[in-house]
Amino acid sequence: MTPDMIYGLTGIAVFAIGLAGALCAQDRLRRLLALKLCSMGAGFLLVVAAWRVPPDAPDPVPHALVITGIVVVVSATAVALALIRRLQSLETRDDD
Amino acid sequence: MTDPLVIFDLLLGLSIVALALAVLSVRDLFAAIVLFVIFGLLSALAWVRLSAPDVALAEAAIGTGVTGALLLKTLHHLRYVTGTLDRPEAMNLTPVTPVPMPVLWVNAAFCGLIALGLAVAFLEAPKVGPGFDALVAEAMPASGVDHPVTAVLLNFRAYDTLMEVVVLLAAVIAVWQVERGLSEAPAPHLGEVWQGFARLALPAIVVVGTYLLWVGAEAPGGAFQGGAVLASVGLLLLLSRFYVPQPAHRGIARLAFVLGTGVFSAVALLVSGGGRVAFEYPLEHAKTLILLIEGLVTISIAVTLAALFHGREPVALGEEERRNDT
Amino acid sequence: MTPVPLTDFPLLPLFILLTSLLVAPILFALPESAARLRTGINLGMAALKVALVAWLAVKVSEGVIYDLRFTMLPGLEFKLQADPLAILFVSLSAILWLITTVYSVGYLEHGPHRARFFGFFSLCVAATVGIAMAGNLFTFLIFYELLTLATYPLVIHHGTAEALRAGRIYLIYTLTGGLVLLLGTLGLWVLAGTTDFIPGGVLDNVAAERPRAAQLLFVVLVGAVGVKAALVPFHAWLPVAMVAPAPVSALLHAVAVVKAGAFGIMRVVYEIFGIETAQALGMTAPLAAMAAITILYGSMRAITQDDIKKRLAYSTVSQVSYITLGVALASPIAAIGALGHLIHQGLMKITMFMAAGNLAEGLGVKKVSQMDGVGRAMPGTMLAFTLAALAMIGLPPLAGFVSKWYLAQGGLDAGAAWVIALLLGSSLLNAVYFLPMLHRAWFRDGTRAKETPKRPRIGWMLAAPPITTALMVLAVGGFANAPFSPLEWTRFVVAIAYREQSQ
Amino acid sequence: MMLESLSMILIALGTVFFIAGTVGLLRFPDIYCRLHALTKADGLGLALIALGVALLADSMGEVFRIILIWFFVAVASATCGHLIARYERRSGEGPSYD
Amino acid sequence: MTTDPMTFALFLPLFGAMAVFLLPRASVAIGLASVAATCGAVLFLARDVLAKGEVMTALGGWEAPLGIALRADGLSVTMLSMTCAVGLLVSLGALDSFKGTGQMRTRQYFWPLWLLLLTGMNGVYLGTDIFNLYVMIEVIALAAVGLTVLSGTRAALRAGLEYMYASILGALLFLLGVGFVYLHVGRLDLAGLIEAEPSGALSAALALMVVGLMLKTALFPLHFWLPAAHANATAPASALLSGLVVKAALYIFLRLTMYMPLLDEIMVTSMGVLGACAVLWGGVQALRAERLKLLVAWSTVVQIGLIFIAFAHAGPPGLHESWKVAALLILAHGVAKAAMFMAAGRIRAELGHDIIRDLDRAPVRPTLAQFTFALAAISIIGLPPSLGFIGKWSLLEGAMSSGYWHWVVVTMIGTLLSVAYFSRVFAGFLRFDRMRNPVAEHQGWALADLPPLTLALAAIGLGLVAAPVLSFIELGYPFGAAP
Repeated sequence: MTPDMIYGLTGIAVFAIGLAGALCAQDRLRRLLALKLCSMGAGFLLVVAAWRVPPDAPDPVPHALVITGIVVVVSATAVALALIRRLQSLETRDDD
Repeated sequence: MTDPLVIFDLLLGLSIVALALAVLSVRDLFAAIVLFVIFGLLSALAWVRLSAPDVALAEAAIGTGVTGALLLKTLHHLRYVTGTLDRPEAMNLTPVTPVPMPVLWVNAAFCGLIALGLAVAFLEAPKVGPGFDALVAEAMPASGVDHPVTAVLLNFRAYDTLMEVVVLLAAVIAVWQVERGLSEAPAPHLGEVWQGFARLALPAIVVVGTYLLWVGAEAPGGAFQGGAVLASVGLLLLLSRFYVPQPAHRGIARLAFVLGTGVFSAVALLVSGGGRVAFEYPLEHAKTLILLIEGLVTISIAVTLAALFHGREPVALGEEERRNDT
Repeated sequence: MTPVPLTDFPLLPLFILLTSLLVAPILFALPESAARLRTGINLGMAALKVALVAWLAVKVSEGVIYDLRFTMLPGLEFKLQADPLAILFVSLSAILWLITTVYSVGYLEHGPHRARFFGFFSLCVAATVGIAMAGNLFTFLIFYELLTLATYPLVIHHGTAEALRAGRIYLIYTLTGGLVLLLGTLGLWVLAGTTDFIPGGVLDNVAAERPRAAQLLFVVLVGAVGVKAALVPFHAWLPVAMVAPAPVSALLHAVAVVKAGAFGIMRVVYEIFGIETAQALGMTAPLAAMAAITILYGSMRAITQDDIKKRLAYSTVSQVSYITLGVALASPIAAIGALGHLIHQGLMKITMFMAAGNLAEGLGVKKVSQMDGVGRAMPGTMLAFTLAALAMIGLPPLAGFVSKWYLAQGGLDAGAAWVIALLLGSSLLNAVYFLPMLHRAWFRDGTRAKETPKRPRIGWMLAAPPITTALMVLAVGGFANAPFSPLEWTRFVVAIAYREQSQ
Repeated sequence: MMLESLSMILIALGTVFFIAGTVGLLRFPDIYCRLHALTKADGLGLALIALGVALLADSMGEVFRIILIWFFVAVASATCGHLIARYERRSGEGPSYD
Repeated sequence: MTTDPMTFALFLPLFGAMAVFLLPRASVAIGLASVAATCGAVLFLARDVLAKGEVMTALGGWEAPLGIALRADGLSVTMLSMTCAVGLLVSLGALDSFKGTGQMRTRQYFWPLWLLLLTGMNGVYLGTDIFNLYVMIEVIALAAVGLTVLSGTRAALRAGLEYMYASILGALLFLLGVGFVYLHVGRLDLAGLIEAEPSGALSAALALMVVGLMLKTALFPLHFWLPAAHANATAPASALLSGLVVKAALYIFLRLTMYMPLLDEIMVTSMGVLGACAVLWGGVQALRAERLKLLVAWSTVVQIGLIFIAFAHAGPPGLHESWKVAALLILAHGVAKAAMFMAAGRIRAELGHDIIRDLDRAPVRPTLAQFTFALAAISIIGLPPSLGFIGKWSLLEGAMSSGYWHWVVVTMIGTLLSVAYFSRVFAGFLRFDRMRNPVAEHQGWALADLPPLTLALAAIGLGLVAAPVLSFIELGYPFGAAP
């Protein structure tokens, strides 16, 4: 049992949970949350892959990749949320 | 079991998985978002444990902080629009068709299988894989900065980073395109204590953000983390209504969104020539250029994230449109 | 224009193609109201094409070889050639196009969508010419599909629900046929490594090594082109396509579509398989049987049709299969009959369709039962019709007789005496469905004809074409042995097709 | 050595307060009591841990930073507590005294 | 400054996007100029590739495993040219679609999003690093979603949101795959993958990335988002989305499967099976579609399926050939589908609706647009001499010569289905007995018909020059298939 193994499995589990949610969740916000979980799972995997047994320093490239990934996902999330908000406004108005 | 910290790792891993499950299974959306924020923070903690402080910082600031704020704001909007602000729980805000139980089980089994396969593949993989360690170590002296992650982000793989800023730009353009108008679900009035706190916190946050940006050259931190922290200034300003976006400010906002991308790409292009290719900074100016890019990118990121939080393009709508808008 | 040295103009086939292909976009673009300009372009180009084809024919008879190639995919070429067989079909198309153009201009004088009509009309002829001059099956396929696409808008020109239904059936049959042809072409390409039309065929080796595959290929290819040739299980589109305007029907039946199919059968049998190989594969006998069935079936169905154009359509189903029969009998004499019939049937059928169109235009007569006394009302048209009908029945010395005569001779030559019985039976049936029409037209007093003015007003552009073609029917039969008559040319072609065999 | 054990004791004590606060959060009947437990106990716990860590610090700079962190966390948690209580009261839920 | 055309192909649209966003009033001029300039850069790049076979630039001077290199060969330049040329024509068409003061806002946002999209696609075609490809597909996704919802209708927003979810999930699957690649190989450049030894992690990586890309390119059964998204966007946006955007993921797929050494017969076949399902299911759905644009969108699903069949017909030994067929089909579909969507948009604009059953119930007949639609349909059905025909010919030839008769049958059925559903449309164009008033045929002429017409003619005409196109695609031997 080493940290990389534990967190790697954690990441895979989180990804799978997110995947299940993304496929099944109906609520728009919840689906987005599920996708966020997926992205965290992927992040875990990369960070774990970069890990080296201390005192060796970890590989910085995957770290940079994860940071990039985080920013990319937040951008996508923001757009999706804007769509959700706009859609809700339109739908609620039409229901009246 | 040589390392006693393994117990800590196990506990943390388990609680992260449990939180992930909870995020999807708890009925109240508000609770789900809060749980998600906790999940994000614990993940950041795990990444610190995996000696990835930069990633942890970015995750805490952007992946959890900004995202959480975005989610809560949207939730508030949805509740306002549907007129369910006074209900104790936030549920079924968007149209939901119930999924039959068997489908859920099949889906869960399917994803479980995938997880199993991935886990097997993961465990099969070499414990300490080959990597870029040696290459990075070799190239560090020529990078112009001392912190490897920053070197990767802004020199070795600067192209990626530029495109990442482009993604942010695309996002803010898309968001402005989708939403517009001044009216908005009114922000709750937060009282004097909050105002006082905001006054106290704002300058401190600015200092911290700038520090994070500056320190990025040699230690964990950098444009994205700094930008996210600075973005929280924007969030505070917007939330406390110290600043209300006006149509007239759109020009300057556009400039701020574009600033980082523009300078980054311009520098990348301008340094080329005379045998050098794009992104190839001359070594003697590398640090200066990287700091210049980082600084401006930070501003862009901060403004962009704040704009993403605010959401709509501040346009004065016509009477007809306003009625159609909330 | 400076005279070009005649032997030194290899692009001549391309020019013949372009005279109609390039005109089409111009015609599309012309505004609806520019009728005179359109007519001028149409007639000018049609006349030019006839002239060019004549030139080409002379050159080819002098032994000049035209061979244009353009690589489409590695090893696969777009190829135009002008062999005698091509000349035969090209001349037919060019001359009949000119005549049909005159007729169409008159027919559609005030109709809608003329720009569209003449555009597709041009494309249709371009496709026919391309089919005629295609130097390999791949090129043939390209024009074969173009023909389908160009004729579809013509078939549904009226835009009525009925026309659309007919168009749909037409499209389904012919495009499926086209797809099967695509498969066959691919199969040929994969099996033989070439799709060229070469007298004597390209499949000798394949037929020897993989007879099953070669047989299958034969079925696929002949079936594919058989759709357009309206061989019996695939004939259903032809009668319903009758909703098209008269000149379109005339063109469809006489030149373009069914002839493209018949021509395709010739190319496939003579120049893909080679008549000997086809015989060796045992494929000619079934083809002959299929043709025989089609001949009889078409004639039988024609008898019961009351709609004039429908009766003529079933007659086409029957008559076109004479060509197939002649090919399938695998005898040089029968082949002369088949090729001759390609021309003769075209002339006869176009005459009848134009005459039928005139009846509908001038008198409103569309059914056989309304034909009483029309002969007196429109003597010129009906004379032409009568001539063509008699020729079709096979009255000597008219065109139809010549082809039937050669077919019968060929049947004897090939040792298939049943052909004579078949031809006699078919002629009898022809008589059964044509003679009552003539009888009504000339010997009965129709109430319908009395109601209409004695001299219905149809312009010379409608009246002249059928009379012209009727005269040609007379001529090709009467002067069958004159030099440059279609039959003489046919002998030339057959000599080439069978030369390989004798070697 | 002395300093180290002192800091250990302080950190342990702080952890105890944190645990107490958490128990309060889980066990107390209404929002107000839970807030009470959280802000009071956690505030003290945080202060003790910060103090303990500060004793271990290498330089004055680090001590300064730890103090700053403690200060901001304290202010933020106080503000949060206030906001939550305020929201609760505005939405009409009074404290339950039974 | 550098003179590297690859860098310019990337940066010109990016600068254009920023300029357009900053100066919305001058959007049309700047936007057109940027697209045209990008076309120029691609032309220069094509010249270089013609001369050298392949061109590489290690950005920042850092060679591949550490840094990111841009690479262009025949295939990528073909894709770039298609993107830029189609993009330029769609841009010209968009001038008309978004004219007038009422569409000020649409115009203002169309240009930056489209230019960012162009940046992303050019980045994909020049990219050699799988993580960079991930970032690029996200750029594409955000810009594409923005374009999808440009019309702002409820249907468009719903479709756009669905598209967004699919896009994010696809990208994340791809990202996880990247993680596994790193785990096993320790590098992220495509060239480095060739040498990698097969392993569980690598299989997982390939599977994840392929599924992610399938989601992005909408291969059955992951096509669920496409019809609504493409049918509800505004016409120029649909043209871009259907003609170009799905091709980016297909291109990555093409590259990946060539560089990953793990593609076995079963995987290839199952991809073909999915393609076959797409062809059949998409065809049936297109037959049932009530609206013209929806029909066209379903036909995209069919065509994607066809491309995957093309991909599957040869199996590993012949894979070096089948990618060419797939590339031809991609090219053919890109050009023809853009033309078709724009023509459909024109028809809709002229008639005021695009219900197939009532295409004849209108006082005007947009003749030229209908003609354009028909021409595009010829290429999409695969009738000669269009590029679509050449693609289908090559596909069938490959399948036949390797004895894969099932693919032949599926392709045939698909073609027949496409004839059937397009003939519904043609019948609507050519029906005349339900309108009492005399129909003004040429009323539908407009300058806006010219860009789609040009595209449609190109789709037909490219078939005639397929041989040189094919030899250009082979330049630089994209997959090491040197003779």
